[in-house]
Amino acid sequence: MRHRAVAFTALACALFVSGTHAQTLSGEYKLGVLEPLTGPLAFEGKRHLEGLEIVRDMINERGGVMGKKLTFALADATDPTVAASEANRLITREGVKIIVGTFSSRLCGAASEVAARHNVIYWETSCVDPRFNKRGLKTVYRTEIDATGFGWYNVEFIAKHLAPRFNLRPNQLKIAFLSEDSSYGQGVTESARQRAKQEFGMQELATDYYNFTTINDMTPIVLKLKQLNPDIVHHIGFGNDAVLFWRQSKEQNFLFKALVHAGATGYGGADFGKALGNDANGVFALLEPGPGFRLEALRPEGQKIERDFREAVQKRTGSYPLGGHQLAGPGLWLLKIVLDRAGTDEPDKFNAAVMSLDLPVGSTMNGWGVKFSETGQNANERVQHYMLQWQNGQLVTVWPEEFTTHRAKWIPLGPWDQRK
Amino acid sequence: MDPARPLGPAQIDAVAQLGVSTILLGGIYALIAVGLTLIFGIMRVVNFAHGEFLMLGMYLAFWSFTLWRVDPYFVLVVAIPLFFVVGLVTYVLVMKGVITASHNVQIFTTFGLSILLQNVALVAWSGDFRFVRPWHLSVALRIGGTTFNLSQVVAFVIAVVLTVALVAFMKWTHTGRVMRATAQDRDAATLMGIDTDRVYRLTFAIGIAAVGAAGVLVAPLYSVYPTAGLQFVLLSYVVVVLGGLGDMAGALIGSLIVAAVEVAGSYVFGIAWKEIFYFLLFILVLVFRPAGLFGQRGSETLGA
Amino acid sequence: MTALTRHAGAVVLFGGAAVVPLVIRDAFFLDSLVLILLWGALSAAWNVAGGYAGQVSIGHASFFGIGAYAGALMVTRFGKSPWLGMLLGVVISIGAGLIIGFLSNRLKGPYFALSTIALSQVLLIAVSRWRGFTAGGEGIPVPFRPGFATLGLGHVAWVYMALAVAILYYGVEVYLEHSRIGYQLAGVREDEDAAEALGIATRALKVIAVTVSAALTSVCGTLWAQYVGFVDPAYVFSVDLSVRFALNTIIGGIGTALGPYLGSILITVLETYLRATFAGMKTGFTGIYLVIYGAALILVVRWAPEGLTGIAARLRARAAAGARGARAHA
Amino acid sequence: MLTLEGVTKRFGGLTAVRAVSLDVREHELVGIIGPNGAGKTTLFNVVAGYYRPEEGRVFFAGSDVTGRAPHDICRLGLTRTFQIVKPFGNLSVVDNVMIGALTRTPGVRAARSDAERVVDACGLAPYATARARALPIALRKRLEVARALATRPRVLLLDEVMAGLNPTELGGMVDLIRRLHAEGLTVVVIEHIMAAMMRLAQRIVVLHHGEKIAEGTPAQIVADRRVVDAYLGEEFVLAQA
Amino acid sequence: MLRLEGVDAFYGDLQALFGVSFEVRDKEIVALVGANAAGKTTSIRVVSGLVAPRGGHVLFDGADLASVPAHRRVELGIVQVPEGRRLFPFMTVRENLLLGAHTERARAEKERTLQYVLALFPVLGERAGQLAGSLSGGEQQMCAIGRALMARPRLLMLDEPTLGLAPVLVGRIFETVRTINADGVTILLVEQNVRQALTLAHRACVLESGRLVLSGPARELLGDERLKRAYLGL
Repeated sequence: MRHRAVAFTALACALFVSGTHAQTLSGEYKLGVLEPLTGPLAFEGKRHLEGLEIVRDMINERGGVMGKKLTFALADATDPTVAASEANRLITREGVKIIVGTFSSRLCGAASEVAARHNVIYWETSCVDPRFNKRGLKTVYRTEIDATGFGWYNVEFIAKHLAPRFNLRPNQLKIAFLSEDSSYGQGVTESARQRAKQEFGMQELATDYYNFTTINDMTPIVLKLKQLNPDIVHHIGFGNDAVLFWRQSKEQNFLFKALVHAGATGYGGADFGKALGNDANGVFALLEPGPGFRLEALRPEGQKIERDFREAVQKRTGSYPLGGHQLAGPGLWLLKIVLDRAGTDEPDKFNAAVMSLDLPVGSTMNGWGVKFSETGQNANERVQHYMLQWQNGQLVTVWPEEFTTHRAKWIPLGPWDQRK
Repeated sequence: MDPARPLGPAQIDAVAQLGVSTILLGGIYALIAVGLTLIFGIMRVVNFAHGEFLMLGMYLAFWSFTLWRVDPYFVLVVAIPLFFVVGLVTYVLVMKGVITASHNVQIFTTFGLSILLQNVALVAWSGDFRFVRPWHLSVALRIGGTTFNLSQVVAFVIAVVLTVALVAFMKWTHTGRVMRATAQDRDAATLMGIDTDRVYRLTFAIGIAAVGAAGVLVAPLYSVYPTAGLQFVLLSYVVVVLGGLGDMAGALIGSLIVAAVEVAGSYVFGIAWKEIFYFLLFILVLVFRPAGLFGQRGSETLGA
Repeated sequence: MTALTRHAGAVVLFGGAAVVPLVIRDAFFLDSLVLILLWGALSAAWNVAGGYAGQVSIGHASFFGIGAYAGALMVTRFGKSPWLGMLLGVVISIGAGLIIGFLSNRLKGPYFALSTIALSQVLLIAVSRWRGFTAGGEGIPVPFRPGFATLGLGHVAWVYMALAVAILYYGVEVYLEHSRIGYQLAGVREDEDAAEALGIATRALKVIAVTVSAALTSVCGTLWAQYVGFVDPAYVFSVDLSVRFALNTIIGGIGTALGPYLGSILITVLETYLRATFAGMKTGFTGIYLVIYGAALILVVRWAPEGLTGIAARLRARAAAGARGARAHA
Repeated sequence: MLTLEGVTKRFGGLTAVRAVSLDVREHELVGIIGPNGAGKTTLFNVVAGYYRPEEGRVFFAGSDVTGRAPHDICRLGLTRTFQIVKPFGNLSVVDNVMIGALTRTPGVRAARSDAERVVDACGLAPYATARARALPIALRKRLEVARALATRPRVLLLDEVMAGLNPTELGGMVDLIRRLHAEGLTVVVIEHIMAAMMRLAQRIVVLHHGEKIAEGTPAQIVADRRVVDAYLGEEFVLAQA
Repeated sequence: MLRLEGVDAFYGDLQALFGVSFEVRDKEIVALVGANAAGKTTSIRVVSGLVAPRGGHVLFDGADLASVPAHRRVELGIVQVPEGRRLFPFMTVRENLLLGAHTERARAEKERTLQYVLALFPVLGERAGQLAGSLSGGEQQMCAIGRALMARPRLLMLDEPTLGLAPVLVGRIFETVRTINADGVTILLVEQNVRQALTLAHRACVLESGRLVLSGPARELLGDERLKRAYLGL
């Protein structure tokens, strides 16, 4: 109750404070932060912001950036228009030279365009649109892999890890693609389809997209897939749709050998486990490292920062880092590394610092390495991703095996009642 | 393998299961739409905030379950009177002022209400997806080759009970007759000594109580988040128009039709196009049978 | 009354918008100005159907989306100028406008409004699913290529572009107020039966108004896509956008030439200010601005349904009455 | 000029107009009377194209206009007014009339001067800039006539333009209609106020229960027992006798 | 029982009544006659509360009705059968009748009143399950009167009950009105069927252009030349 009162007082005060603030104070470095905090993407935007705040505090405990305390100028990006407009505000009103954002592909495209036109650095920590870095924008960078990377890893896992354990060759695998129709789901699915078909000759049985906000019953698609009898269901879910598909697959006794997902939404979110408990057992989700992850597999400097990051997240949220945290926070950490090295946010020098960065896999948070391409995209192979699996209420790291103490179970998935 | 190939036992099971799914899904739609058809039918008010009351009902179920482990079915006992009061308050604060205003004013007022409630929920409870997991959600009943989810069966049964109760209420109680009479001729109702303002207040409160109850019941089946109501509100209008204004039994049948179109369309053409089917159906019905598939011709223009 | 005094509000508004970029170079300010003018123009486009012809649509995002996609696809798929896309968008929107126009002759009040929403939802799904051509849910990043032919403009140029469209649309509305078709539309809006009795082909006229409205909306959609640089179906066909077009107009004054622009100023400024104030505060409070926005909406629609221009007219009338009274006393 | 041949219009089970035939000659002033619910307004709606009759045909100026759209019929030269006046409430008087004028005169400027002339002729000049909805009923009725006149009809159908007027206003309206007739217009008037009708009409048609029960000069009509019967009832006539 | 004192009433800016005064005494049948738009309907709408007078008073049992909203007047026993019946078309005859018994007083005696109404109009019993909208004009009028009777009126106001009815039905309706009156209900009747109205009523008031021009015992007005003038404008 007291909390509320304080909050409302703060709110009341804020009403009287004008929107503009003084330019960067000496001793502080202000970063523009753009995340969807309202509207349908709010739930994930909040998580990303949390990750950013956690790492910001870590940075400040470790000497800040360029010797200055890091602060945020925060803006809400509900839709593309607002994202672009708020990017403008951050740049001209808040005077930021770097914007960090924006989680969703529909937002990052518009916001980065604005930043580039102002010759302001745009540091993207998550949006996965493969076209993001192919627009020839000089000041735009992305630390996370793109959808092609997600698709690449998923198919890699299916072909290299699952197929042998099924005693099948990759080209014998029958795979069904199902996905929500956002830019993320479609991007990942299409790149996975392409690699599965072209590189491994897997047999695609079906591809179906749906709008996750209007999906109320998955039974028809479950029945359809059941008749097609796939080995693998590649399903990019967003929220409730993942829970619905899994629950109704169980109800219909739809048996397949594995379900693979990518990203922190849907099957990759904590909510999935909360919703289904032990029924969730067996689902794979491509993510950043989770429990079971062997810190020792990282390089010494990577071990230390990863451990610190986990502790910080634990302290703030009381749990293991979630996907959103793990994209936004480590992305910000890389920005600190670059800024400290460049000593300035002047775009050319900043760019030189980015390009000169060459850290091997395992040297920073999530076990990532760094090697940016000319287009400002961190190399897919440096941004190590991990396959996690739901095991008894937890998403644990199961692949690549050298990074984890846990092993993938239920391969192939047995009958529904025998996945305990 | 084509799902439309000659019928084998597996296909027969699939078709039976699709039928079951249609009925269960239709039950959910009916549950949500029955309050809307009451409000739209009697008051002729387009309530775009209908989905938000559903969302509030879902949150009630969520918090009761999370904080006190109360099963949604017990929450229902509290939810109905609670949402009845919520409806009364909303009527007095918001709807009363626009009941005689133009449709535009009503549409945009309730739209404002929808934005307001969504964001109150966002501020109060954050945008996280929440889940309610009562034991009965994971119980699947099997009959022949078909499967029934217990929660959905209960939701369907309650939908039918609620619809039947409302139909009975409207048909055989004096208050129900008064409500219908007011919808058909407000002045004539006044001449019978009916306080029409009170009728509208009551109608709105019952409608909101129904949708609040629906929210509690569907909370386990779907996830709970501030914009959870959006996906049902347009759909509810499809159902209401199909069933005929203010016709509860029509709404139940309309729900089954929408569900059938959705389920069959998803199965045959792919889940991707399901909205197209029912929105086109909606436009066709609007154009060719504005009184609904079962409504009496001309009833949609009364009191409008 | 001279033309200048009759359009004093517009002169101040558009004149101010024309002068501002000469003085202020703040990109955020200019961006807000572009958005005010663009949303204003879109609302003006909506006004042709919703205000002047009395056909209140909540599906105008359909035409906005058609315009946006036509421009973006013309650039990305065919490597042609977005201006060509704008033209194509207009042609397609006219087709879609004819459908809505047809519905406007069959349906009344809320039924018409609901049918327009349904149409925009059908388009949303269609564009989302036609991945091979529209890129589906991934949306289309629109490349920025400097130049007028490619609509790659700087902020100042965008202000003048948006201003030109705004003035043009204002001109369309002024024309609608003072032309034959405009008077006839006013008749249709006020009383369809009476208009019919006076020899006005009401049904055809409504279809024309809705179609023109659709075409104007589509033009702005193309411009918006080139300005913001990213088109995705979930946004451009959203009900929220449709409501925004209507809302600016209703709050500003429905069926008036200046109303949409006044409404756009009020809503855009209010929204931007509230967002800037609350978004930066604390994670949990970001929704507050929308709570206030929603509440404001209810209050305005409820208490001042005739909008800002209506309030202004009332005040002016009162002032004039006061002045007359004063003269009478003197 | 205007000919009805056996026009019948039904609503569900109710026959509102039954086999009515009527012939209005050029430059005639015809009155249609009858008690409430006699089918007078329905007849107008059929003639002006708002209803399509189940049986019978309507000819205007030599061509069959049965089932044509109202605006087409207006453009051919037949304009009607409404019993419940339908002014364009938010527009000024002159704008109201101008919308009528624009049907014949495409130019706005020319239409405006046409409208001003009509407004003047109908005695509405002092109210030209007033909003229509702010006018008292008598002036709104006058506006209804003015607006119809502005379409330059050859035949004008007036539906109860005198109902609800006080005696002075009524006199003004009678004068106006007489003048219009004198200027060469063909006029058909529905009216309840018999006094006015007696002074106006050259010929009166009486409808009762949707049927034409009498037709003749005012003097003939007043003397017609069927008419007095329809209005006042049989025993009234007997009691007088 | 009912007294109007100098009532002025308007529809918007149209004045419909000019200082109208008249009285209806207990157990009486009073006919309001006059040409169309003479102010008859307005007069009874003022009494039932659908139109608020701008001047003058409406007294019922000596109490001013000014502050009593329309729906409360029914409780006092003032019940109007509106012009054009105004039945609830998508409800059955039985439902329409039962709706009449809305006030507490009426509901207590619902069954008894229903028996009375069905005895008065046996055809309503036969049509009980039929939608009111599907009845013939005469049956609709009976239903409307029956519905009003269900409210246990003390003063029953009938607005043009014979409008559009075949002559044989007109007689039936007037017979019924007489019966209802004989059973103790005071009647205020608006009628354009002057002859029958005057035959039926005890007293009559003649309105012309919103003014009361003539009143007196009904029989005396029958055949009065002034009445003919009011109608035919001679």
